[in-house]
Amino acid sequence: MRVHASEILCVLGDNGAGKSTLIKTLSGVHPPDEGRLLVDGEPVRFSSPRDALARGIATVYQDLAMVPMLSVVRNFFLGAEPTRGVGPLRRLDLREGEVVVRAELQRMGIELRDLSVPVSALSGGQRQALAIARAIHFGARVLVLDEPTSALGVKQAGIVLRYVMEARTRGCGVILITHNPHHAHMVGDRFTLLNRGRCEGTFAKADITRDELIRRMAGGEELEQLQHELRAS
Amino acid sequence: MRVHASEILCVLGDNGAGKSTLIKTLSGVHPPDEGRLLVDGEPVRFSSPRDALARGIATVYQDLAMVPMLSVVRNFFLGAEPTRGVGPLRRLDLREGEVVVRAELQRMGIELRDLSVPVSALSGGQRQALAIARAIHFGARVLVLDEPTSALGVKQAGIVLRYVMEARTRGCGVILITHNPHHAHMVGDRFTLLNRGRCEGTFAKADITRDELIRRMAGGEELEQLQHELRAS
Amino acid sequence: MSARTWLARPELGVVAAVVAAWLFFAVTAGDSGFLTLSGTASYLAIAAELGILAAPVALLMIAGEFDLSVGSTMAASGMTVALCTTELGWPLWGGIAAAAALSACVGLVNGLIVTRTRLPSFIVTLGTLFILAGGTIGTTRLLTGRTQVGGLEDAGGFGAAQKLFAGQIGPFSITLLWWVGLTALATWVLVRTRPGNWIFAVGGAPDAARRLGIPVDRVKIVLFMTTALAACLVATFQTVQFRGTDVLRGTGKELEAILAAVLGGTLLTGGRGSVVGAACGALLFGMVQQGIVFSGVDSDWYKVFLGAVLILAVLLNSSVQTRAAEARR
Amino acid sequence: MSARTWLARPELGVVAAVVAAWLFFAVTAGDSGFLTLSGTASYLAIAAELGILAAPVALLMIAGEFDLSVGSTMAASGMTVALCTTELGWPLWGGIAAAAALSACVGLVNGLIVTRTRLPSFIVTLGTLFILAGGTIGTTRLLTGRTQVGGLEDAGGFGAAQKLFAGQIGPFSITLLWWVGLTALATWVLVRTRPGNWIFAVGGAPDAARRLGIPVDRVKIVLFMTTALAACLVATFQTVQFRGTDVLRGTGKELEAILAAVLGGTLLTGGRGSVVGAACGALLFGMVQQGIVFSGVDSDWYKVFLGAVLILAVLLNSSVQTRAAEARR
Amino acid sequence: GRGERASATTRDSRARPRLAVVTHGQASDPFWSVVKNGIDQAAKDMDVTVTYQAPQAFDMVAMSRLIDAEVARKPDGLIVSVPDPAALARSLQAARDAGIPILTINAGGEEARKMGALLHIGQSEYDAGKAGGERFARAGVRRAICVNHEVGNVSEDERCRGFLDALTKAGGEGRVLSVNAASPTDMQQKILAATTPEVDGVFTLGPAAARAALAALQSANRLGTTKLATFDLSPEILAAARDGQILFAIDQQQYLQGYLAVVLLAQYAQHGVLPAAEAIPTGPSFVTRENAAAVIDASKKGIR
Ligand SMILES: Nc1ncnc2c1ncn2[C@@H]1O[C@H](COP(=O)(O)OP(=O)(O)OP(=O)(O)O)[C@@H](O)[C@H]1O
Ligand SMILES: Nc1ncnc2c1ncn2[C@@H]1O[C@H](COP(=O)(O)OP(=O)(O)OP(=O)(O)O)[C@@H](O)[C@H]1O
Ligand SMILES: [Mg+2]
Ligand SMILES: [Mg+2]
Repeated sequence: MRVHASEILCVLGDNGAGKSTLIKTLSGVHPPDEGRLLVDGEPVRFSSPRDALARGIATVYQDLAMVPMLSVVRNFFLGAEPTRGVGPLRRLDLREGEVVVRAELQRMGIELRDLSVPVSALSGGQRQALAIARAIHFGARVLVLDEPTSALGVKQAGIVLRYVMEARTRGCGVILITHNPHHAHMVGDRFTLLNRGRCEGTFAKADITRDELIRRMAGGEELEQLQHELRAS
Repeated sequence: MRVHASEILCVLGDNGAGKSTLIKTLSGVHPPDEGRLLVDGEPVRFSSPRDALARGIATVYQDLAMVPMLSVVRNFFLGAEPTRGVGPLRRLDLREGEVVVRAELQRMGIELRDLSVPVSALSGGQRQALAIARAIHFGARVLVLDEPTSALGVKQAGIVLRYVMEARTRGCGVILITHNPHHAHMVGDRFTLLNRGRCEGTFAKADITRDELIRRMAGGEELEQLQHELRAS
Repeated sequence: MSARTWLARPELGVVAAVVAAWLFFAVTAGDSGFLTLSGTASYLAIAAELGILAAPVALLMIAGEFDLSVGSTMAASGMTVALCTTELGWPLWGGIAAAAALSACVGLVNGLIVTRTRLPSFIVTLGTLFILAGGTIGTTRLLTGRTQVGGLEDAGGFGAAQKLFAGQIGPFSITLLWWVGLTALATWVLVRTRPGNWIFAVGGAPDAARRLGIPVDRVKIVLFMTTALAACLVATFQTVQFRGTDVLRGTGKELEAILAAVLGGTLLTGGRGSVVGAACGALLFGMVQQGIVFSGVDSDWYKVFLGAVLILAVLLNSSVQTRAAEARR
Repeated sequence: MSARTWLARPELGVVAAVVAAWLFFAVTAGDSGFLTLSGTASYLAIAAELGILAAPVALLMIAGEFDLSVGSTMAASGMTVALCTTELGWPLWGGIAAAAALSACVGLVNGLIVTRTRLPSFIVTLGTLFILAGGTIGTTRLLTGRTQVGGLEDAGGFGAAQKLFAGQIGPFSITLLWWVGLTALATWVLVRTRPGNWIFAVGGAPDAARRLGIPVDRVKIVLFMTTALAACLVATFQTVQFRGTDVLRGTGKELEAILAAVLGGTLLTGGRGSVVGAACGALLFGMVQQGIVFSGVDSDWYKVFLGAVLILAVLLNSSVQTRAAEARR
Repeated sequence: GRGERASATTRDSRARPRLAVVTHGQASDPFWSVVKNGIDQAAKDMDVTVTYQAPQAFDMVAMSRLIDAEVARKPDGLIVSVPDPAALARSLQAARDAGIPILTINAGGEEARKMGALLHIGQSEYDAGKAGGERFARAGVRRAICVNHEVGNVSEDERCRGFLDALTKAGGEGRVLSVNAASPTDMQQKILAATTPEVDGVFTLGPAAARAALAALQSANRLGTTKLATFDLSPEILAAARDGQILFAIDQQQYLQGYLAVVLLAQYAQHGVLPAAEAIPTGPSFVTRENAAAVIDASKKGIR
């Protein structure tokens, strides 16, 4: 499995197939039992997510990795806070931060009246948008997204997809996990199928049609039967 | 806003529109500031979710309401445990419970090797399926689902929708929140639009086409423009 | 149970620590009486009383709350027994009933304040700790002018009470039987009944528990009352056995009970724990405390050894659990 | 700041409780000296020492950890100062430096054990509590045959140290200045710097913090060291002011500091809290303790009042916060 | 209780007797620290092995378990303090049943002797407190506070009780002030707060509290006018007594309690000899301005 610069790799698989676990290994949360991780062709061993971040790999985790009791601004910049002043007088620059966050959220189509409310007061979708905005803001070389659109409305989901593609044109590599075959086929360049922890092959967009993809994701003919049923009722 | 027996009401709205908050009010988590809640035509005031449950209203919350450290079986039956024996010797019947849970999960297309693992070890989708299975198992009269399919694969989402319709045929009223207009239009009988905490009208399925619904959910022409863009790239 | 299930048990680590501590003291203090029957009885007696406190404290902690008033509840109920019999001339059983009623009230009040006001139980029960400790001193001084009350052996019903609460079975104290029985009961309630399931839920995810219709407040109140009643029981043991009591009885027991529960794998933040683990934690603590005495360590350095053995025990505990988790995979 | 922002502050409740306690004692004990300058100075002196401990303890609790070894670190560092000067004949500053080095080591060891082994800090620091307390007793007895060491006034540099650590400004103790300064510093670090942001994150969602690249372990270790150094500072105040120390010094201070932090709105489970709140908590505790003495309550009943006022204060505290939350909506 | 004396003579063939001491005073307590110094010195002088145990707080249950543990180790003699005879009766009985000779020190006296103790070395805390109260009354004190740094510890309670009884009998009055022994600041400020203008005497139960009381009176500028006295000695307290800042310090020569107990019990264990007295009083004696200077050196060495 590899992701190139300027490419979107979609990872697909059933619930519990091990997609999130794979992602966590890639971004340094879990150490891999076996297998190697190559960045720019050289093998690396991330001992912590900090290493991965330092390599320009930003991740949106399925559980979003937010601190519920902290404010929106502080969550956005957590671990990479903007500062003012020098030496012992170095301090947070929250005003500058608010401007950035407001702009980034507006670009995602999210309006928040007050950026100092704790994240726990946001809706599920707003939280997800915030996590994505953060990753996009900091994702220098590789962007890893675990079901980024699951709680988003149609409009916001569209905006996220547009961002993903923008990232690609900027030369970023993107790894996208999604259960929405429409989304996947719309933006993905290559597709990797995962089943119960093992890789079942990777396909280029040219090699696989959308319907084939949907069938594969849904477990074959079962879906057709279901759609039939649903239509009938 | 009302839901009849044997009917599926879809609640639609932007991120942060107040859908989850509405749901929580319906199921007794928050007391309403104003407005009345009628069940079978008589006004009720739920002082706790227990009251709502006693009225046969079962809810799948967006954050799933699971106890991460408890096992799958114990979570499934939490608050309504099957027991054996009488008087002071009344005790949990976990074996009976396992049989039920395994069956219900299998019907949702989820296979778990071991039902005594803590819920925190499940994937996001498996957890969601468990919450839905629980609500369906206990939802006697009204089933409230807050984005039940967000983390589910195509196959599992289909199964959930089938269940929702099955519940309708059983005479249950269903309130469904979803961001997927395809799903919504496929199963919904009536649609309520919510925007920034206020209701923007309810439409019967006959009065609204699928494309109109998608346009409304996505905020009008923006979506078309987006789809255009996406196709172009 | 299969080997895999055994390895998954949270008590594994503390059991290993107990065995290690026993071996350690058997080697270092074996020739000075640690291995004799009466030596064994002496640390089991300490462990039994601590264990009876630790069981409900562990349940309460699993449900996400603390009770710091355990120690002063012991002082208050012991003194209630003593004052009722010696000052009011009641029979012993009347005194014990009064003490039980008092401690049930203490638990009820603790529980009501904590659940109604949502204040942290740490603070609320620290308040009741002070109030009870002060009330015990003040009342006792007012009634007797002293801080010790003795002479319980003259009270009616003392003989029967002594058999029940302070008897001996060979060299062993009867409190051992109480300990085993209560631990078994609490374990059964925790893992095999509905209320037990609720305890885990209340501590692990209170909001989820509430949404699923679990009577969160009632569970907590009952647990506070159980804890207070256990304190009363232990105070009764001591009062009957020592034929009197003083106002300091039980001071610091709350921390020892919490320590035993945590040693046994109960999370301070709630949601996970085990009664058997807490019992093993109590056994470990009692064995270490008394083992140091047997090994003849000078009392100037006693605490150094206590602290060192404690840290070593938890280190062993956690490394065993990590190994077990790895072996399970 | 707007009224809305003020109402949102977590310190509001404890400030209200402080005002209420002051009014209460002004009425009940006003004529016995509570309102005089020296009366005010007397509770401020107690609050200052507790507050200097409570600030780092609050930070540590926000980061999700406890330190129970604060009290015995005080005993150990005070005794280090005293023994270095009287037994080894070092100048006072040398003794203070040695004590600071010792306590920094204690904090480092606490932090390393907690972060490396993932054991609950409750147990680890209870272990170091015992080890330090015992070590202090043992060493002091070994070197001097006593448990109290005095005669610091003969050490070199005592005059300057006395001005700095035990001076007076009018009727007020100089420790007040230290308290205000350190509270301001800790507040600034907590709410205005990157490490402060990390402290919240480490306690509020450790996994998320780790995934975002925050050096969780380093933050905790530094906080443990800060707490130990604060204990050393307070021990130095006391040792210099009373020209000596004893091995009991500081016993129980760890719980008082935690209490002050919790009174000031710091969560026991981490992730939320405030240094100013902890300072107010220390002030409240000092005022209540001292106010009861001024009001002449019989010392038999002292603790009853302490507990009752404590519970009333937190009740007021929480009801003010609830009202404020409602007013904000 | 003299029946065992004959049986004990059989032990004299054993080379190095082992004695066990269990008291209610913690290792951290300055008073008991001096007792222990006496014990250690006597152990050296008599060439016997002595183990010293005490509970970590004033706790009769823990203390009885310590006695049980010592009895299980079968020492050649047991030295105990008995602040609560009823609570310790069972454990002492067990020791007697095991044929272990018992001496009591510091607290115990009459009741412990009824339970089979051979001899008591020490003083009654109540009587010592009473003597202090009488001296205070003679010095003209009418209103005093008794500073108790460990409420609930019977020794401290008895000291205050005796003191207040004597003062009341002489027509004065007093109250108990409870303070936290672990914090000198706390002690100083509380004493300061309690020393209202009409209070003309402060009585402390230990040197640490006395030190804090000195600081409190100094800051209130009342060092000569308000009388101060204390139980037990320390070099600083003796210096203050020498300078007249402290009226007197009550000394019960607890070093002797430890030293004599070990010497006598060692002799008894080896040769079966014992003084024909029921009690050896070691105090109270009073250290005042006149004799303070002579005692300072001994106090620095931990003997007084
Ligand atoms: N009727 C209302 N009046 C005022 N505020 C409201 C109302 N309903 C919701 N809110 C506020 O709006 C915020 C988001 O609400 P909610 O979580 O219900 O959004 P949602 O529609 O479920 O969004 P998502 O689709 O992203 O999950 C919350 O902070 C809530 O307090
Ligand atoms: N390679 C693997 N080998 C063994 N177990 C694995 C592997 N990958 C994942 N698992 C286990 O499978 C479970 C679910 O994995 P995960 O959360 O990654 O699923 P997912 O694909 O993200 O599912 P979803 O789409 O529902 O979020 C976890 O308990 C994990 O430990
Ligand atoms: Mg996943
Ligand atoms: Mg929602």
